[in-house]
Amino acid sequence: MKKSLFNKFFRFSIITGVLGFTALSNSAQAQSCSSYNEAPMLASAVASGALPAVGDRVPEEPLVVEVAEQIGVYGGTMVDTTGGNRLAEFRHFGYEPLVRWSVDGSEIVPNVAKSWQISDDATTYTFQLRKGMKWSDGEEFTADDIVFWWTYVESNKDIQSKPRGYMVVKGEQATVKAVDKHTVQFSWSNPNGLLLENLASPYGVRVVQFAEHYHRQFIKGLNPDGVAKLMAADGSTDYTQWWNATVGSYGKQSEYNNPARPSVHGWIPKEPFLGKEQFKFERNPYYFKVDKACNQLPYIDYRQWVLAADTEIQLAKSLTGEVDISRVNISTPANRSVFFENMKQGDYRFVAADSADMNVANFQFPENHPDTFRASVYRDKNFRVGLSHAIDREELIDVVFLGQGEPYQVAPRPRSPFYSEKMAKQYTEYDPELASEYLDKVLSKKDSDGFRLRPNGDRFVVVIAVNKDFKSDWVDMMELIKGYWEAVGVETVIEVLSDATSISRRGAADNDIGLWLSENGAGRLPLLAPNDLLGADNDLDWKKYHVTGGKEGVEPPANVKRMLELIDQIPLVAGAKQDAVMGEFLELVTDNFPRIGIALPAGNYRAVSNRLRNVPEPLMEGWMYPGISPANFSTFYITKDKQ
Amino acid sequence: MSFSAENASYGTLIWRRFRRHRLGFLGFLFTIFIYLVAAFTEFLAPHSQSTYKARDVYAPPQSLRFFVQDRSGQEIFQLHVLGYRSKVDYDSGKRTFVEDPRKIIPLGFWVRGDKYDLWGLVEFDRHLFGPIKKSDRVYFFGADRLGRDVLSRTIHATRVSMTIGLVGVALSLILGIMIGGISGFFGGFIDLGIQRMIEILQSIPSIPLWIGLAAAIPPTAPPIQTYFLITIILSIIGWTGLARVVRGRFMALKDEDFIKAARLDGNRPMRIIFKYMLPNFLSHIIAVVTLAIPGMIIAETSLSFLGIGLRQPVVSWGVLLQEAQNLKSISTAPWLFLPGFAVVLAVLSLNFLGDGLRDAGDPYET
Amino acid sequence: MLSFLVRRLSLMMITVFVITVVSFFIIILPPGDFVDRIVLEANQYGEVFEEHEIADLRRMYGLDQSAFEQYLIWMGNILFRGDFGYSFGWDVPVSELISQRLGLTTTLSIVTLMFIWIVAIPIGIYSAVRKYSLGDYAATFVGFVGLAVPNFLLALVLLYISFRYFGQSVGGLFSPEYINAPWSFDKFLDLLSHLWIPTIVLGTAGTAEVIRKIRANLLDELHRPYVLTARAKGLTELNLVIKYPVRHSLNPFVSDLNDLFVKIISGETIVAVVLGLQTTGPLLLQALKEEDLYLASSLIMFLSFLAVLGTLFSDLCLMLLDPRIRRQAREGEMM
Amino acid sequence: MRPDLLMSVQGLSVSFWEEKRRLQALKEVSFDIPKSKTVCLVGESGCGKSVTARTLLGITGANSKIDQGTIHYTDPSGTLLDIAGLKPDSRVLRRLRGNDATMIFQEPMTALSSFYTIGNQIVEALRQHERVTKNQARARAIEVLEAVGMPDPQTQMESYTFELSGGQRQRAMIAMALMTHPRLLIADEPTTALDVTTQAVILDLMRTIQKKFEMSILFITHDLGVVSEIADEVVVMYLGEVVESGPVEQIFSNPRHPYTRALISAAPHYAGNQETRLPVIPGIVPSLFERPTGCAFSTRCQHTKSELCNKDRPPINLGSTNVRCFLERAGVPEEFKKKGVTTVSDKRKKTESLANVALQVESVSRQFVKRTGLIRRKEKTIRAVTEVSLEIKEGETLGLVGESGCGKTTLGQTIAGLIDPSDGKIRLAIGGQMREISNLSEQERRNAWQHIRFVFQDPFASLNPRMTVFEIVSESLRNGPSRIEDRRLQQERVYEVLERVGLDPAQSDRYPHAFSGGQRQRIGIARALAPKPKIVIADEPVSALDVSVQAQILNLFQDLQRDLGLTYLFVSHDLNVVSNISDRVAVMYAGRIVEIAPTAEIYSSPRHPYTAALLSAVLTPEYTPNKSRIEPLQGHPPNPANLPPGCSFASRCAFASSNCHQNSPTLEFDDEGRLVACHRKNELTLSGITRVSGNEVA
Repeated sequence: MKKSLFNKFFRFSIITGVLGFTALSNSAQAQSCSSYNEAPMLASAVASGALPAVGDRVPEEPLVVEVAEQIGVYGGTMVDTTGGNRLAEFRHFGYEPLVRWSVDGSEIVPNVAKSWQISDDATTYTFQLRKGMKWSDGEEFTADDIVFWWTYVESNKDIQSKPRGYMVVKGEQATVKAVDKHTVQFSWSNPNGLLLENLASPYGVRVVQFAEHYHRQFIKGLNPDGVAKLMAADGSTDYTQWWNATVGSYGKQSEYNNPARPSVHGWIPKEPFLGKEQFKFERNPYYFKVDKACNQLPYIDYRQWVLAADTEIQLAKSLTGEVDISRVNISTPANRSVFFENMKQGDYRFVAADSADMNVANFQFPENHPDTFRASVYRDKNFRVGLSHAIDREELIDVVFLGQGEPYQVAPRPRSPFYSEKMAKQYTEYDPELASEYLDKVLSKKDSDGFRLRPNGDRFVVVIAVNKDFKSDWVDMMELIKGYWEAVGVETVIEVLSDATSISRRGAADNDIGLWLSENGAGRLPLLAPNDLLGADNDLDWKKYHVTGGKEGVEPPANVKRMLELIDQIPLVAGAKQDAVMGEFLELVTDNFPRIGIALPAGNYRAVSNRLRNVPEPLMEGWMYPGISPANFSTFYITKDKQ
Repeated sequence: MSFSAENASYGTLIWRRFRRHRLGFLGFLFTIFIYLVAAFTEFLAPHSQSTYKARDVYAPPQSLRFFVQDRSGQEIFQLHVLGYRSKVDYDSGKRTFVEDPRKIIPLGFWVRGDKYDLWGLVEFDRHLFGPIKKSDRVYFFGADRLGRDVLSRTIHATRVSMTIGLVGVALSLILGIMIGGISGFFGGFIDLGIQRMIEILQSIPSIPLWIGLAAAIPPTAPPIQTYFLITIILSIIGWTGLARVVRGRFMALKDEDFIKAARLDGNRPMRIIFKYMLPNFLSHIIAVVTLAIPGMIIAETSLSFLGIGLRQPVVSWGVLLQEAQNLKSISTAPWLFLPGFAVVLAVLSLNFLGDGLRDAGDPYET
Repeated sequence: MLSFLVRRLSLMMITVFVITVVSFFIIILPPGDFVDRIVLEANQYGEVFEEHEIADLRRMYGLDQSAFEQYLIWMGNILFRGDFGYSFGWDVPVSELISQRLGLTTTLSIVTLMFIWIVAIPIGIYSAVRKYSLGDYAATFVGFVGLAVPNFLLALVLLYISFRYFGQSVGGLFSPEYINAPWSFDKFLDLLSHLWIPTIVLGTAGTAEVIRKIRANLLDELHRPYVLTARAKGLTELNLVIKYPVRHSLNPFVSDLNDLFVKIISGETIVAVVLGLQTTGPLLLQALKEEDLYLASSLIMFLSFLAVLGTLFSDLCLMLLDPRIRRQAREGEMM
Repeated sequence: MRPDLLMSVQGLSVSFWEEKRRLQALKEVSFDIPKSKTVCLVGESGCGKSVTARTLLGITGANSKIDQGTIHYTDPSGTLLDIAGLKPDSRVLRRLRGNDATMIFQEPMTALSSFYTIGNQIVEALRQHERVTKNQARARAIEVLEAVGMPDPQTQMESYTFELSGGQRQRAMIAMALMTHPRLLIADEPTTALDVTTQAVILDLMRTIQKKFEMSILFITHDLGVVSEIADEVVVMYLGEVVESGPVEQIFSNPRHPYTRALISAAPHYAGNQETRLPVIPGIVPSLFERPTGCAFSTRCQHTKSELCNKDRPPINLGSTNVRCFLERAGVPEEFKKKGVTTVSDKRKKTESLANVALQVESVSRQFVKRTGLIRRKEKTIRAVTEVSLEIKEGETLGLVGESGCGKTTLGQTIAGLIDPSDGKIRLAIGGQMREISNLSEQERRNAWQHIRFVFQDPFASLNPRMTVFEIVSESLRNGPSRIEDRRLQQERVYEVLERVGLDPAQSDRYPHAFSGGQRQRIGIARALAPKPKIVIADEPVSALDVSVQAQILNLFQDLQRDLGLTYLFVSHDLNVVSNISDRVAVMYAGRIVEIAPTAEIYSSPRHPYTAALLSAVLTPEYTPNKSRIEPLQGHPPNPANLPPGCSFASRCAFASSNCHQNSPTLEFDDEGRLVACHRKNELTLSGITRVSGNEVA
């Protein structure tokens, strides 16, 4: 068993090891085009000379993108809804990082960078950019733009106090330099084993979002007088506030709001849109991607967003077919029936969308709970195993998840290179008697109603807080689980919270068993958040001990100590070494069984309008894999008759 | 004008007038009925509020049938419903239900079912009406997303919803009478101040108030405490109207001759308030209060809609409607809206009752 | 008269000011602040903020200051610069967000008010004049049913019917092609065609109330001596009822107008959320839920200003309607 | 129909439906309205006067029905109509109503809408019936307003009711009724709500316009004084029936029906001798649901012959008057044969001399301050009572008269302690000592209150509907130094006092609503008497009561004083009532007492011009042909918020000199030792009630 797991990791590490070279050969293909086609809507601008010819707009080595179905046709408007503020959905057009996830999330492939090299010790990353690639205003995109970003934005204390963690290794900030006009190099003195994964995540997008020629004017250090004037015009006194409101770095909506801002995205706004009820983006004539038939992408002329904050309105708009791809939050198993009912009228189809998550939810046990007896119970693996066996996962999946999914623990998904059957399936069979046996080892005393007691004779009660605003089906799930657990003598109280009230519970030391998401289970994603496999998120005592080297916190048991060390190891190594570390870590986790899982998420889908083609199936949902944006929106097209 | 019974007290006269107000009286009967249901929920509901059956998720309502064939093929009287055969179809996202004529679920009165503590006192397992076999389920209002009986849940919710109105109004009333009374009795600057305060409270849109206050409820509060806090929130907003009414009445009564006479009889202010003033606008207040209860019930549903009302596992009509408040329910399980009829019925009854009481309130008016 | 207006307006300002203070502190009453909200929201879709990023955000939004300071800054900017602050959630100045939506809210509220009047006043009059007739009972019953059905339920059902059976585009007060179009007659017509559902939903409860009020008031007035006088003059019953008792009975109704208006504005929030209308309601709800401090405060300020304005309006109407009140106002005897 | 008649009502019966019960309001009512004459409908409330009037115009409402009878009427074109046969909303009747026959009402304040200018409402009356332009209608309205003596009609067209005085409102109302040159004017108690002086003006006006417009007037009133003043023909109604009708002189000089006689004799009036006890009609008008069989009046008639009157309805007896009574068949009593009506039955016995002062009011003033303006800084002082001083001796009755708004009620309530005086002192004789009772602490005041008690005007509003009679009366026995703790003794006292005021103690567990107005006023009196007070302040205690009941209560007041040695301050606007009960009378005007004197002196020789004016306007229930008319007092009292300098009465006074307009006179003794507040008190000779009734007082 142990061996096979290792084998798998080994095989996978070979593939990743040669990734860089694969990318190189990928870009070579593009040379075969002698000329490019462009969207008809641009023709007149080109004819009038307002726009250079397509050959001058596309880089010398454009990214050739595979289409999911067939070569598309130009034109049309794709419609989406937006919740308004906090535009997480702008991933849907804004996923253009230096390197990106492949559509199925299994590997990292070139995007803005056409190729890269990683030093053997994983301390130096060198990226080759595309010659002749242009910003949306026609200026050339060069390595200096990335250096500019690093120097004046990401590590600029006027804008943020520290750069994002993946650019910092053991407290050392990256050195970013332009090797030549089209080569940029990131380096540290220690290895940064997860840089590529981070660059492909939503946090990587920021690297290619600042055009030096344009953004210089907003940097206080480079243009003090100009900035002062601009701020005065806006009536601002605080530079940070002003920057974030008018320019915006990562996470601020303002970064998309300015039509004058150069960008590398497929579609760009033509006017400020924040706060508007409906707005449109237009194709970027300088977009750097083409299809195999030498057509400049994207196919679709316009992207339109309609404000719909309420989920029922979003749903209604999808049901009427106003929207081309239903949003993730309404595309739930529960809503499948209503989508199905209205399918004819709405003229859409279901496209399966795999989750990248490990589980629908997990229970985490605060093993350092201030109540020492409670802590001792939670540290006892028998307790966790007992509770796990007590859950009738089949019934639960049937009732709450419409029969979709399979009993599963918190473990990498089946298609992930880190998958292990033992880790995924242990203790999932429903067996109340076995459960009682395990629990008897921890809490043997029971009262007349069959509830387990503390040594002092009080009932042992577990409290599970559920945020109904976040996952309403968790409330339903908990109602069933309460029944299961009480059937084996563990009294369970459900505390239903809202978004507002759950905030006050965050990080409280006396929080009881936690219930939260299990994300990052697909492909190599488990590497990015190994912490999520340990005990309770809020339970910081062991981690504190580990981080401070024993000055603070509580000394963890040996196996936990080892796991924490391994977590630290993962980003510091690369390739096969990294996989080996991960392998050892996962085995320890499997053995320790710190979290209880419920089921592997399944049955997700999106309702996609029938006029929208080239949508790959299955799509994939996730955050570090910022589903569904790696699905190549630029290759989507709208059938000619429905434009 | 003459009166048929000269010894009749004021209350008797009101009752007599009220009896003649047909809609009001009908409302009265229904209100009593609803509060009786609230008192005996566990007994009246065929199932408990949380009993679920996985196979019956979203089972549509069953209809009551009367005759079955016995072995000889003869029709005999037996109340029953037909059980379902169900099948999950992933593509349509639905469980389809077909009545199975062979699955006869006999029903009866005074049957054994889920155990409950009647008023927290006696453990009991009899139900007024339900399946004779304890393991059977009957869904006159269909089943919800966990396979729970909507009818039973509606009946269980009656208690919370109806008492929340009552308690909320009672709280508003206490506040309203105290503050309105102070305002009206003392007048002057106190009155001016209180009037301004009321004006300000009434000008603030109620939703921010609700949200602000509801979010301040500690999440650890047990359901019963949450329930009371919610009623307090409702009454914090509700008292202003009552206070105005009370103040108006106080102001008007203060100048009445019989109040002056009471002062001349040497009565102290407190006695004047409680012996003279309060009884004289009590009937009016009762009417206003009755009319305020439906407002509270609706407000409770609104709070639930906003997601700041009562929380599961407490069931109220608001909670049930909030669960149903989505397109999926309308489109594929419309029976989830049946609790809405309970709301409509209750609100209608209370309104008619209040109207009748108000009309009857002053027996000297012709 | 002028002194009356000056007096009223200054009182209004004080009221609105007090409301801003009260509401500001109500908004920050719930635990946590805007940054907590976005961190939570981010966590929910898997995003994790680093500690320093959270601190940066808090500093950027000025949330590291005390509530009192935050209020003073906000109020100060309004008073001295006419600047209502910046919406955290939307990343745009509050004034930009509010301006258009406030217009829609006002329009919707006024149209609803009109609807209520147009429907309720004739029915109320009919119910009073034909007391205890079949029509009276029917009107009362239908009115009460309107009162009894929770708004959000009615809104959802109408929404479903409109898109399922009439194929109408869902959400919003304009068809997509008119949303960003400049105002035109066609746009106005388009607005009207979208207004009917929210108007009906918002209007039902109010209609029942107004019917009841008008009926009760009118029943009182129908037996007043001046009605007899008018009858003795030989006026036809219809003319007489409309000229005298109806006009008299409007008085208490008009003085309650503002309550109705405030109720509509409050009720509008829920209806707009369900129907996806871009009015102030959903904006406010969202702002409150995520503690978008300045947006929520400014919205409440504007809405309560509207409400107070409504009071003034109803008082002015009352003056227009009732010469006695007009005289009191002229002589400065009225608050 | 006779050609001299405008309208003839024959056998008219009208019934109402009330809460599913049928209620006969009119029973076979017959009378005629001759052309250009005034017909008075007289009777107590509930006798069907107003119903009769409204039936004539078809405005009785949807729940009424004409059961039988005819109302014949010749319209201007000469067609004979039967109004009783027309539908109320028929065009014919509507064209008649408000056009050919118009109506004015008792209370112009409520009978006119306060929402429209009076001009609007007057013009409407014309434009409803004639096609005229707005301007024409306006011109005509101004013309008519001028004719009814409205000052400055141009401007007043734009006023609202609340901006006019009571007299002006009634003028406007009359003007409205005259717009269409009606041939019949129905006036429903048009002067009842007015002060005496205004009443005189309005009656005068109605006489004038009747001549000018050659109208018939159907005048409804309960006041026989008014009848004697204005009627040509009189129709006496009782319980929906006409009991007697005939020419005015016959009705007064030779009434044939016991009810008519009783009404005339029960009306109090000054007859040169105040020590009179009024003859009374026992009981009250029964409810329409309890109409007696036989003669309607039989239950209250002193001459009822049970075998006769209780069985059959008496037929109409024609004669000098038409009367519905069996008396003439049964034998007319002796007194009926005398001319006129005996008004005094029993001499009042005054006890010993009036020596000790019971109450002293020294220079009491009361102002109310109203704040107005932008920041409530402007103050408006309403001077309700100004520097009033008076004394009442033990066992004495001081009558306090004046027109509405003169401050008499405020004064009464101030003395009673309901209102604090702004200035001055009030002393009460307690235990032989004068003790100040103003400005006391709450506790002390509660103690003082048992010595000085108050009887309210409105017998309905002054009793707590939620308490039984026993509770109401015993309330004062619970408090104060002489409270009775023992429940038995308390009950004894309550029963005693109830018996004393003529109520059955057995009914003391009933609620006020079970009693009639008169009985309720008795309860109010019992409540006042319960703690054995020395002084009773009665604020208009009989003004809300019918004539017959009023007499009962006035007699009760007199009996109580005689038996218990009470001291009264009797506040009233009705000089007839005051004359009947008072030993002395104080006349108030604009917050001040202008004259104080023994009753006989004040009535026969007033010293203040205002007193004289008041007296001249007093109407007595006697018919005197060719009465000498005194010019009625014009204008109205000054606004207490804005009193003119000098004598407040100067603006209306026929004798005012320039001094009067500058200096305010004080209440001082004149040369004859009379207390008068007038600069010219020693120069004027004024006349009081000099007319001596043709029917000598027994």
